[in-house]
Amino acid sequence: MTTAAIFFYLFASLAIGFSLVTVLKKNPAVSAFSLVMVFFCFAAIYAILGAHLISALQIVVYAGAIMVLFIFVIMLLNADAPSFDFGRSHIALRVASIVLCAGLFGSFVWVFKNTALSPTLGTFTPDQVQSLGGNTKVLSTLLYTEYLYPFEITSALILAGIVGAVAIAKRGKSAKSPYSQGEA
Amino acid sequence: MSLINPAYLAMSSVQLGLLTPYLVLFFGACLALVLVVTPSARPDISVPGVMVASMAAALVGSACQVGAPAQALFNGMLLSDGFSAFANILFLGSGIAVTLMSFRYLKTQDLVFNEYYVLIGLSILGMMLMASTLNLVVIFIALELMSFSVYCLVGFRRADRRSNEAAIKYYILGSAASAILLYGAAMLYGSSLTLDIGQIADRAAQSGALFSPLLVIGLLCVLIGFLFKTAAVPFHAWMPDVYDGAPIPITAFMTTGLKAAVFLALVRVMASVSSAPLLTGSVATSFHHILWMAALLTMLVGNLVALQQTNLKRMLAYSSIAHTGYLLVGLMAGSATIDGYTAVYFYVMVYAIMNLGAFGVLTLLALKGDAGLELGDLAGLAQRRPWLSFALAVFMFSMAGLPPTAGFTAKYFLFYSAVQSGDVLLVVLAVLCSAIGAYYYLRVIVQMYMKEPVGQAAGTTRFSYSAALTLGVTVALVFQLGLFPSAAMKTISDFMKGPQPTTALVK
Amino acid sequence: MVFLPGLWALLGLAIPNQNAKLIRNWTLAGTVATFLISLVVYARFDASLSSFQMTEVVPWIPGLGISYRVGIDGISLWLVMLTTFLTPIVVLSAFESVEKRVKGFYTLLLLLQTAMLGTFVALDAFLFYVFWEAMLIPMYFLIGIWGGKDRIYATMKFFIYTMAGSLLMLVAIFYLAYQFKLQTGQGFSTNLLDLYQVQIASGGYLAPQSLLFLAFTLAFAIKVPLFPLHTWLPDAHVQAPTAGSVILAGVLLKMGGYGLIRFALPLFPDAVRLYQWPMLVLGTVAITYGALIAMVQTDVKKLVAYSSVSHMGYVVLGIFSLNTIGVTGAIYQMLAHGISTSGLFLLVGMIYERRHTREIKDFGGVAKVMPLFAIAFMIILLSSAALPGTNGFVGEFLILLGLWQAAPILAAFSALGVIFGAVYLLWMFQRVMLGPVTGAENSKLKDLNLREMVVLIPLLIAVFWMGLFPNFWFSKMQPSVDAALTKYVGPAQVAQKVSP
Amino acid sequence: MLALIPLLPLLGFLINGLWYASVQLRGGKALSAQTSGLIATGTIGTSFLLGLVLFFQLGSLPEESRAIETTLFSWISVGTLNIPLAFRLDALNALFVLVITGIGSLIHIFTIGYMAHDEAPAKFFAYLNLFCAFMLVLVLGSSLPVLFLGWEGVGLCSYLLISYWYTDPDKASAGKKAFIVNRIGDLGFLLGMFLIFTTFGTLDFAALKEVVAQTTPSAHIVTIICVLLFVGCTGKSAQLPLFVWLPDAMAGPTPVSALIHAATMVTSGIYLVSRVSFLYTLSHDAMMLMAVVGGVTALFAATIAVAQNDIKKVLAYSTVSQLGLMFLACGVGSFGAGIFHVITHACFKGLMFLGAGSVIHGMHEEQDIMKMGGLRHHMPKTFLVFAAGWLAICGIPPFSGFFSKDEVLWHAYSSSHGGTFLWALGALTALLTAFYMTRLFVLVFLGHSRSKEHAHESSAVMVVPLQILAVLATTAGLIGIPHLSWLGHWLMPIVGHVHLREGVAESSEWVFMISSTIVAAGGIAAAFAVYSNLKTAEGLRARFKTIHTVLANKWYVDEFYEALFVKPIAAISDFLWKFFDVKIIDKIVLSFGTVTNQSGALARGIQTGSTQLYAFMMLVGFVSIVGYTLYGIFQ
Amino acid sequence: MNAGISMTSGIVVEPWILLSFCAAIFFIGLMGVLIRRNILIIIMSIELMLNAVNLTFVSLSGPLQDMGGQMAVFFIIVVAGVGSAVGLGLVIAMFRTLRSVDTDDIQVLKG
Repeated sequence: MTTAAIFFYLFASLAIGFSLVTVLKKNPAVSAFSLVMVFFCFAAIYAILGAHLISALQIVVYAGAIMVLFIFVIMLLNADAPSFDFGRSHIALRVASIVLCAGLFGSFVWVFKNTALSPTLGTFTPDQVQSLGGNTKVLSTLLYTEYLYPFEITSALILAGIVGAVAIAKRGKSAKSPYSQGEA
Repeated sequence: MSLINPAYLAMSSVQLGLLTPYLVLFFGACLALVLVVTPSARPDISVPGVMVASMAAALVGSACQVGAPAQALFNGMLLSDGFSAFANILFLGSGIAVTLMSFRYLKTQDLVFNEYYVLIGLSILGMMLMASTLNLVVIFIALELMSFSVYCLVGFRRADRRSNEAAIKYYILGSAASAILLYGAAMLYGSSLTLDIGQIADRAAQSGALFSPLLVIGLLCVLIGFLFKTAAVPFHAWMPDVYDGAPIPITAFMTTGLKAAVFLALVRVMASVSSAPLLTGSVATSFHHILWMAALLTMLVGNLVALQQTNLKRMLAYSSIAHTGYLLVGLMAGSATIDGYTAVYFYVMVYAIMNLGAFGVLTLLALKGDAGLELGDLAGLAQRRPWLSFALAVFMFSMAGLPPTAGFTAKYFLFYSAVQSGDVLLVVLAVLCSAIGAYYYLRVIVQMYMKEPVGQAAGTTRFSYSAALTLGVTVALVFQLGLFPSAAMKTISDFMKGPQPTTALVK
Repeated sequence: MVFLPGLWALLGLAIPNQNAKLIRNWTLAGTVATFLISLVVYARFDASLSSFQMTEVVPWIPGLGISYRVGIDGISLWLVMLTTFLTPIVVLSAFESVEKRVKGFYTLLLLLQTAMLGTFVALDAFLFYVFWEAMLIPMYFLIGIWGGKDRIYATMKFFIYTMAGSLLMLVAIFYLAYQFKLQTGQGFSTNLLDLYQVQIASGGYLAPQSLLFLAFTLAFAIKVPLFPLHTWLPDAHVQAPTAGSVILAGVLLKMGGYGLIRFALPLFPDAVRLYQWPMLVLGTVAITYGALIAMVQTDVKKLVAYSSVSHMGYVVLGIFSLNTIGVTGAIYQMLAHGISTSGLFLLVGMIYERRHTREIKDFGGVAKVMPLFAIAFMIILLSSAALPGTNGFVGEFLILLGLWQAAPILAAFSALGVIFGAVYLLWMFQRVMLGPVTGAENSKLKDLNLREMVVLIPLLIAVFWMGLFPNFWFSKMQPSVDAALTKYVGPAQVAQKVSP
Repeated sequence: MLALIPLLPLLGFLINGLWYASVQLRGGKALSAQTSGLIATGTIGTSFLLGLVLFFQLGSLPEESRAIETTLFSWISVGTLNIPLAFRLDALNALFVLVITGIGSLIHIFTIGYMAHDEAPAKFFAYLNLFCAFMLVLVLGSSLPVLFLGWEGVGLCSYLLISYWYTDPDKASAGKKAFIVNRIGDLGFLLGMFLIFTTFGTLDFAALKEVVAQTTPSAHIVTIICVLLFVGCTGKSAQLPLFVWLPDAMAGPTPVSALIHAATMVTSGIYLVSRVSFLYTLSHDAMMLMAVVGGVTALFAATIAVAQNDIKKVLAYSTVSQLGLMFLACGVGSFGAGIFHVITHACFKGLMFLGAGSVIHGMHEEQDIMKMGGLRHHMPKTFLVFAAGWLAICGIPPFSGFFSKDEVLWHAYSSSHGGTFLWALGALTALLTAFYMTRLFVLVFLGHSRSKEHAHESSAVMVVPLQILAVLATTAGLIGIPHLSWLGHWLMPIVGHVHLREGVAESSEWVFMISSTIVAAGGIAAAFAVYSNLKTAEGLRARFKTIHTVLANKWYVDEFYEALFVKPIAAISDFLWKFFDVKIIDKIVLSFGTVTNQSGALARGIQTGSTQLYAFMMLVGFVSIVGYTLYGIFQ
Repeated sequence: MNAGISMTSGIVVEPWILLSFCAAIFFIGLMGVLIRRNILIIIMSIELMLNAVNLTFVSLSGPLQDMGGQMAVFFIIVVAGVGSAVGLGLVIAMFRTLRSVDTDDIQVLKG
């Protein structure tokens, strides 16, 4: 086992632990912080796997932007009080959910273990990537060439997200006035 | 080896032309957004005006593409073919109709926030993109573009807890389903090195040995994602609640545009999957069984529960589930028949038209606060609003599948193709389900025509020309397609040069 | 011709709602015109041909082999005539009884006529189905809007029952069209003549052919209605307005029998032979059962409704005796029943308009105050009871004779219906019409007026005309009946195999 | 010309009927009894004259081809079935035609007087004419279906005429009963007809006769045919077990009883069996059945008649009894004797009914003989003619009844189908007949008046027909004097000979003639002995109280049928409707709806609104889809 | 698993282990959606699921020697970001009317 593998296992177990905390903890704020931890672990794993750009994005976008949003909302809604929703759930439903999820997980693992990945391989061997200027450069180039199209439509997605989120979340003003001015 | 493949960047003027509908719509939306945020005169008229204009322009653009040779743009991520032209026309048409019928509705409901129209436009853009690609990443992005817009539109009655509830439910479940779909995409990627379903199929056709459990699970996850969006049982539960809580025009939009988009995308995917020997042996059988059961359950649950409803919107929601079931029957049959999925396309189109019409009437009937849509509110409507009742009756008969309406011919083609695929038992069950369906559709008519009016009920809204136009066109189309479907059928099959399956999904 | 009433209805829509009189006259003119056209059709009909005549073919959905293909033969000719004959009568009969939403009523009536005519002349299975189902819609409204107290229940039951039954037929049509394609390699076809050539595996009670037969027969049996699928009928009849009942009994029920002859017999010879006995037994049961139940009814209309069950049982028997005499008798019985039961419903309607009750016990001695009504009632009643010389006799006689050749025991049993028929009809007549005049309302009843006489007289003439000169009808239908039976043993052979 | 015979009364019907209807429609003056009666009588009378002409024409033809045929049009023609609406006059039905039109005319004339005060005589005459038309169709029809047309037609007219005074519920019921009981018989007729068609391929009498002669049909089938047809006859001719309608039919106006229920319609059964006698002679069993049923009915009805008090009921049971005798004759193969008796019976029973009508008319609608008496003083003419009828039916020579009854009894004994038992039945019947007829006669005409009503003699228009009939009743027997019988020769080609039993000498007929006269005289004497003094009668009744009650209540046959058929069928029907149809069949149908609805409610129950539950459903779907597929792979 | 893939080509751990790890996170997220009532936590769970998918893509990218997977992750991250923005917007709107972020409180629509 290489050092990288050791680190992988370390971060993987941390990630699993924190994600369990995220899911199981009563207090949303605690969950949010655990989630940040999960994101960090993921970033580390990305790095271990050689996906440096993704790793960076993970930290910037997820841990930086999305989590801030979460915590902001948690604070805004004053919803950080421990929620006792946990106990109210039907125990049978909960157990069944867990069992079924576990079952699915098991079968997925079985599949992963007993299956072959694509027999044809791509051209981006690590050496190749290195020779083309590294992970970041390759990705960036691809983004603006081969993946230009999804990149462009992502812009529409973001636009829609902004318009939608604003329209929904902005303070309801007197709907009587038809001449509303959006804040976006 | 160079990273930059010039082919990715070069784009002929023809190809640019093919992009016109998308671009027009996108920039129309942007323009409308500008109008929303800048203090301009009467944005409540100009914004929808711009949106309708751009949608109409896009529609014309799409229509111009009919007959043009199929093209793959952006490394195959955007397929411009008859299929996408057909889909675009359908989405844009329903978008225009929804916009028109929303106009009066938003006024009566005190909901004049003009972002509404922009969101509809963007959502349609998402639909168009989704139906014209086989790339899973693009599908995902387009799907989310469409979904995010619709989440917001569903929750647009912000002060109404029902609307909030619907939006949240839809968001939670929808996102989970998207995640599953995406997970499936990841697994497909792992088993075939590509995110393009068309390429997966091509590779399978070349090597013939792409089969792996990973691929199967990936396909299943993708399928589940789609089944969720089309509200097939057991992934249907969100739909009634969301339809119920959403503003009526948005419900109309969802039953028509959104449903059509998801289904057409699913058809494209399934057609592609089944055109190659991807699924063989026991897996193919399992897939067949799964779809079979899903179709049956969907029809059953949809019809049975619709029978219980007294709220019109909810009833139509369940009926929409039932129609998903019929469509699944057609989907299964499509791969085995010569005419392929033409029957499904036709059904999708007809279904969109009927629903637009039916919801158009409901929009006009809705009182303030979306109240007044219980069945009983329709009592004696025929005497107060004869034309409106007539229109609704036509749509109900059409949905029940009675001649001489389009619903009948559509259903006929669908089942016809299913019989050809040899699945007579399923068709028999399907027609029995549609007999159940007739009952609740007829109840609406009973209320309108055979009951005496009780007190102050629905149908007091003023008439709006835009809505009248929508209704008139849809009624005419329902009859036109019911009586003379062959022209439309022929057009559709002329459109479809793309995903023409050659081999059966099963066997 | 088929669409004339429909077009007429659309034109009629232009008449303002308030002008009920004009609407009525307009509709009457339209239906009379249709009748006149059908007379022209009759005149042009060549009785010597067994094939379909005056066919019109317009490609409709070529991709699926569907075309608008209509034509008539000796069987449909008469049913078309029956339809066109009854509709003006119905229109006229409703002049005074329908007060609310007059325009809607007549528009629907005309649309209904279009659908009915279409059903009878369709030579394309798909087209047939279209008309078959389309017919339900106007009928649904007629019962649902202008019907009695429980009209909604009745109309829903009618609609769903009929529709559920016929949907399986739709599947069977698909299957046949597909089989045609497989067997001939010519593409789909729902042309009836093409479908006749399709060979379908037969053998057991659940062989494909049998299943297809059952799918078709279910639809038709519900319409006929054959025991035990008859329960929609009493409800629908009782709740329907008079015009609805008349059309329902006079024409709609005939479609079941017509369908059996047109589809079930030529398409599925083996299955028909296989199921001949069960069908015959059901028909026999229907006759006796319907008659017995009619006997104890307290509502005149319900009584007539159950009598329809009984009478239409004969039609099934005639058809499934599978010989010329039986099938001819069945067609004739359909026509005769169309006339006599329509007459009964009209009469019941007339008295209902006067007294607003249909309970037998509310009447008594009506003959005294309404002698003309009594005469008309008596004649129609006798026709219904199959008195020789009236139309009812010819049909039942031929059916029983044909059935005797196929199954003497059943013929004996079903002939019991002749007795029971007399019992319930005369008993009803006695209770309603005879005896001392009871109650003040009854003594004030007015006799028939001129309009009502005009409504009834054509029927009365038809009763005797059909009873005394049936050959007038037979001569035109004979070649067609023979053609319909070509897949079965000839009548001569049937005659020989009988020995009790 | 032949066709005119039935068509003329039909014309009369149309004139009277339409006149009546138009009066109802527009108001105005109703036709008087005279006018309408004249129309009706005119038509039927003309028919009679035509009948006479044709009869003589027929007589002038050679014996083998003694038939006149006319085809109106082809009635029903389908496949191998071809039924023309045709009439064929031959030796057999020529007699019937004469009886129907002749006696019919007389009764029509009588009716003019009888119905003079009715409110709608035109209707009545229309019915009468219609009846005559149908009756003529019945006898003239050249094939079974045409016969059946008349057969049912007369049944209808019988119904209409019995319930002519329909405002009386009993009379209306009586008509209905007649029609329905007849229908039961008709069922047998129909089935017999079907069997004939399937066996012989034709329904035309002449053709049938040829086919039967050429082929040798299985005796089995012939027996079934004959029995089925005989069932029809028992209905129409009021034999056991279907005789019950006839006594009730007396509810109709008396001319109706005379015409329909004595002279003509009820004899159509005899006509039918004679018509197809060539079939009956092939089946010994059927003949035997007919003879026994006839004999038993004769005796049975005679016993009932003894204890009846209603003048018309007595005559009705007498009619049943006499019809029994006719069937007895036919059953022993002596169709000629049967027809002979039909003719004489038509004369004297028609006479007696009309006489009774005259009495009733004179007594102001009183029908109970116990309330009459001594009418010979008040109604001398009626008394005289009634006496002629009385003697005829009792069988006193030389009145007509003597000859015909004697021939019946003789053949009952002597025929190869006959025997002592059958003779004994007949003789006993004759005894009883003489007894109860004398009883009637004594109670009505002799003794003292027991009524407060003041009887009066009827008008000439009623009496003259009576007198004519009386002459006929007295003399009609002459056409059939034994050994010189013109009738026997006349009918021979159609009904054939009577084959005597071995060991019976023809000469012994004289013995039977004498003995039957003695029997009749005995009956008369006994009745005189009992009823000339009513006290004796009372004493006897008291002594045989049980028997009298049983007889007065007609052996409880009606009650028996009520309990055995009417009530159970009504109960079954009620059960079928209220339980089977509504609770089972309809429930099953509706249960589809209910089950659908219930399962809908069940499925709806899942839709709780809980997001988690929805997600869980998705998970279940996820698991089952993946699990199912993996299971497939794993396999 | 593919035997041809060696450590030298960038494989840190066996792909199936990586994938199983992702699956674990994915199902933990799914479980969160299923058993939690707090909508914020549910949204976080969804983020977990998406992250698991991301990692799946990345971990497949290496053995397959392809950049497509990593590109996909790029877009997924963006979509996830927008998605949570929309979701949180909806939560805020809901909180305004309901004063709650609990799924038990959104059970008005049912049946």
